[in-house]
Amino acid sequence: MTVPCRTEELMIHIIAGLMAEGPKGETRHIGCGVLSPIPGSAALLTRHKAAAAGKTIKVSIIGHGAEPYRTDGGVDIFDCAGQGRLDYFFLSGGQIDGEANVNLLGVGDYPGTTARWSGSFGSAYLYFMVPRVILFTLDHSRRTLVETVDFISAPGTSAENVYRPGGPFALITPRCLFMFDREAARFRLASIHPGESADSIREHTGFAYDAPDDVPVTEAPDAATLALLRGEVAADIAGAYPKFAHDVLGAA
Amino acid sequence: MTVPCRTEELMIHIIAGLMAEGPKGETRHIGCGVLSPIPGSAALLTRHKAAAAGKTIKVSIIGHGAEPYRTDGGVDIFDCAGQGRLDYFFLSGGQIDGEANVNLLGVGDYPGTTARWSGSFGSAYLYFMVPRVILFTLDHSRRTLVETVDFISAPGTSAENVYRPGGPFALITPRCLFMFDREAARFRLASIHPGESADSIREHTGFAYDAPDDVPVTEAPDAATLALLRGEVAADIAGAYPKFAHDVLGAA
Amino acid sequence: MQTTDAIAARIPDGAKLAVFKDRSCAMDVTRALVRRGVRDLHLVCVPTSGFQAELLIAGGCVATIETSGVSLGEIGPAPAFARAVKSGAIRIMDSTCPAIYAQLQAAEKGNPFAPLRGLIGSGILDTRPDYKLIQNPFAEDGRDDPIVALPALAPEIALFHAPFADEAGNVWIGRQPELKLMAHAAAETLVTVEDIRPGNMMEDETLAAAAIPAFYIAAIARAPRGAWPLPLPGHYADDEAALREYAAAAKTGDGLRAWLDANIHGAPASPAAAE
Amino acid sequence: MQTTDAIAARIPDGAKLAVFKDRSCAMDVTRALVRRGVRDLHLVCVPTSGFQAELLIAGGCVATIETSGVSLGEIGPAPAFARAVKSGAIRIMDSTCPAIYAQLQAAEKGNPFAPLRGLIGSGILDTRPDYKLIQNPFAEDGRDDPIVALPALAPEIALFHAPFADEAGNVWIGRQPELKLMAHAAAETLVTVEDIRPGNMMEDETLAAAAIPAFYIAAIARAPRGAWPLPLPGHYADDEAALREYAAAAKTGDGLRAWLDANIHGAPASPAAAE
Repeated sequence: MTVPCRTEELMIHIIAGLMAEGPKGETRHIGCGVLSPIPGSAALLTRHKAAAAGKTIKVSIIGHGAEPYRTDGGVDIFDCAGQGRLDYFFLSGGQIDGEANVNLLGVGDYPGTTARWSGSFGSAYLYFMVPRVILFTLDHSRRTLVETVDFISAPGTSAENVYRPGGPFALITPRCLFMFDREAARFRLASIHPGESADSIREHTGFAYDAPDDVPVTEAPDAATLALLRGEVAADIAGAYPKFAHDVLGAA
Repeated sequence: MTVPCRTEELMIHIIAGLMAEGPKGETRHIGCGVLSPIPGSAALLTRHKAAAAGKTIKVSIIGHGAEPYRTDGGVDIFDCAGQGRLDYFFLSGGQIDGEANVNLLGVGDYPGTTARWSGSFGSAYLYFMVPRVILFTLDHSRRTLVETVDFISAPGTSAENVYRPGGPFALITPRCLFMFDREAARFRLASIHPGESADSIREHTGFAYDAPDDVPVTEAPDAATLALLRGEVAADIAGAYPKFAHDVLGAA
Repeated sequence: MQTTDAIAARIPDGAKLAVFKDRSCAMDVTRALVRRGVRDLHLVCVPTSGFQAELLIAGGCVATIETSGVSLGEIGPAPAFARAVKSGAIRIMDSTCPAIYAQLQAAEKGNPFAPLRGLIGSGILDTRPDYKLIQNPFAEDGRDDPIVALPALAPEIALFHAPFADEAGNVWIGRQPELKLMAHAAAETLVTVEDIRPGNMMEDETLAAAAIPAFYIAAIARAPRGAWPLPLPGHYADDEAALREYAAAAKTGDGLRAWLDANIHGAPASPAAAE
Repeated sequence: MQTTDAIAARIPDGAKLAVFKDRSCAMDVTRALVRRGVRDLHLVCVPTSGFQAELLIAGGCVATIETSGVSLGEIGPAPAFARAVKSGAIRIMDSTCPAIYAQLQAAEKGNPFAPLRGLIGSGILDTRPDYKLIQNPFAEDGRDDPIVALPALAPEIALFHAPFADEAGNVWIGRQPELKLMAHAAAETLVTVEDIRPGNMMEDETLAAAAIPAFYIAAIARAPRGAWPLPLPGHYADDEAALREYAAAAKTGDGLRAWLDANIHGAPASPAAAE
């Protein structure tokens, strides 16, 4: 049975579902960068669900102040990825294009003469090294999901000679879920959130993508999942994102 | 006024004199490796004398258990050298040759088929990076001071294209002090300890070296230096070399 | 013992200055620098920065910024930074976090460079001619295996704020090992602390593990709440209201000038100093 | 919670096993390995070893040793090591301390190699075809500037003894950051500790700074005085009499066999276990 929920909660639920298993069997370690409350909540939801099944998933949230979610210093999360000890990470972007190139830097001529954002952070390394990187955005529009990014903070795919154990796995938006096909270097529409349609997705997406004839509707979380999300997960994510925990998940 | 002293004490006194100033003005930091009680005592003597003049010299003694002489973990002393923050270091060798090549590894075909010693430890790095490396041996004989080492743990000189801010500075033995001329890649006899002669040095040295017509006699420590050495220095070095402190310097 | 202003006085115009992320920042010293009007800093952000870089840029103190990002976190973008980059008022050397760490670690070890995976195909590589593509000398069977070589990065000065120092001049940094990396890589390290404790923390096995030995520290000043309005982990959180007030004011050039006049040029260094 | 024997059981014949210097060594486990008769270990000494490598070699457990040196310190040379190297009974990969650290750091960072100054002209380079000479890509004006590239070194197992762990599986290592490096570089880390404490040390800012998070630890066993006869810094010194007794006995093959019979094959794992 499903119950009404916010779009953010739906996104968290979908991401957690993607991470229930890892690239090599069980999921061992999920990492989240700055400004990532939805991925952070998804990681915690995955962890809590695994814990209920007696399994331990490590979650590292950059900027989280409390055990067990903080990292062992700022270098550690990157070294972890280099060691192959990080299964999932998340990236967003002011622009994301159809080849899963991510732009965190700005618009216009370099270094961002039309709009300048914060910078590329760890993307130019983690996108290569983490087996499954999940992209996310809260703005599913032709402004963000573009045909070609103005600047490649981190490329979606690489030539065959480039060492790259990692790369894009999925893209979650407020409208739908795309999975990424690394061979084809294209997204494939995997499910559409309630209230959207194949046409509405096409209308708001600036890049070409593959889609099956019948696209399933995104499965909403059940009551137990929502209770877990609004309870223990909300309390935990408040250590990094108190405002998000309160405003979106209703944490006290 | 000089007073009778042990050969080890004379050696410590001479080494400390060499380190009174540093490669670029004041001596800032002296490092000592394992199995180096004489260098360690010399470093501490240098430090205590500088302290009396109101100056601070950092002394790092690998294996010393107590502040302020222990290192900040095992990697630190090498990183320090790489940063240019280590002025003096010490090396010994089962063989030392006339070009200041050092052999800490063994005799005979590699890996030491006639005699196998411990190994090269940090020599193959520190000899290159520390501006003034002081060589020492307790066995001034043709067995140790050889024409050519059987194995080069660390070379005395390098070709011009090899990055090498550091290298050999002096060689102290129970019989004499040699200084090293890096241009000529040769030792020069600098002073002879009491009881030795130019001939006795020549007799017991397996490599060719330069010598002035009149070689000065090594200056013995004065009473104040000896008191410092047998008092505070002996107490301090006991933290790394309790047996040496007791047997040689008479520490309680 | 030094004063905050004496620490700031050791940072000359044009210095290559390393600062740390968005916490444990020596903000009293930063304000003193803006007040003094230091110019042409080459700011090395380890590996990003927040309000500290924003304030130095707002104050006109920065010529070049080397960083993986500048933002005010949950509060939003860094307005003076974004304006200065867009207009070309400052030169930016964009990087990615592990590259900056690796460059500092190369300097820490006396290496001329460090290899790093990733980066190939990122626009960062196009904008950084000082990052070079080489071949992995250990590629199997002579396979083509490009890898990025990053030059060592040795700041002239590292500056940060720590929980406490001791009378011997050692500095306790807690769970922020990057601060030790900064001290090793930089020629000189300047520190402010909440407090100076008696004794020598190096004699305490538990404290010593997270201490930077005095040997690496050029000067220390006591500055209670010296990271304000940024947080000092384990001691105080950020002052979100103060940061939001800044962010709102700095949306326009006029608003920013008024904020600087009220909060820097005409104000004491920190709330504690005002008491 | 594991037993010392269970820890030893996780180390198979032929394992590439990293051990630490001459202190904080898991000697109870080492004795269990000799007793079990483990074979063909590839011992990686970080960056040297003492009685631990000597005992494993004496027990016939080692095929290859990768080290910057093996000695019993002030007590003298390591007799079984010296005999085994001279006779060719074990293969030795001679190195220099910072090279082994750099190789582990390369593995820690996921780099295929690490550059290192020095080494050029040392006989070590001639004996290590896996160490390669490359050009510094940042040499000025294309100047000839050779530098050594060292391959990453990732042990299968890291093994050491630490002061304590907690119920959450975190391990406190104090002032020995190399132990953390070993845990990062190795695929799996096995630890014995003096004691298991309640709670979670990661919640304590002071302890957390010198802790290896449980995530890196595969198994922990309690082993009081588990480093004996080697020292555990801050806890106990070495047992010089025991080490001297060994060194005297091991001067001859017969003496060594008698010592092994009396002290390993027919003896309990540690004095504590005998109580």
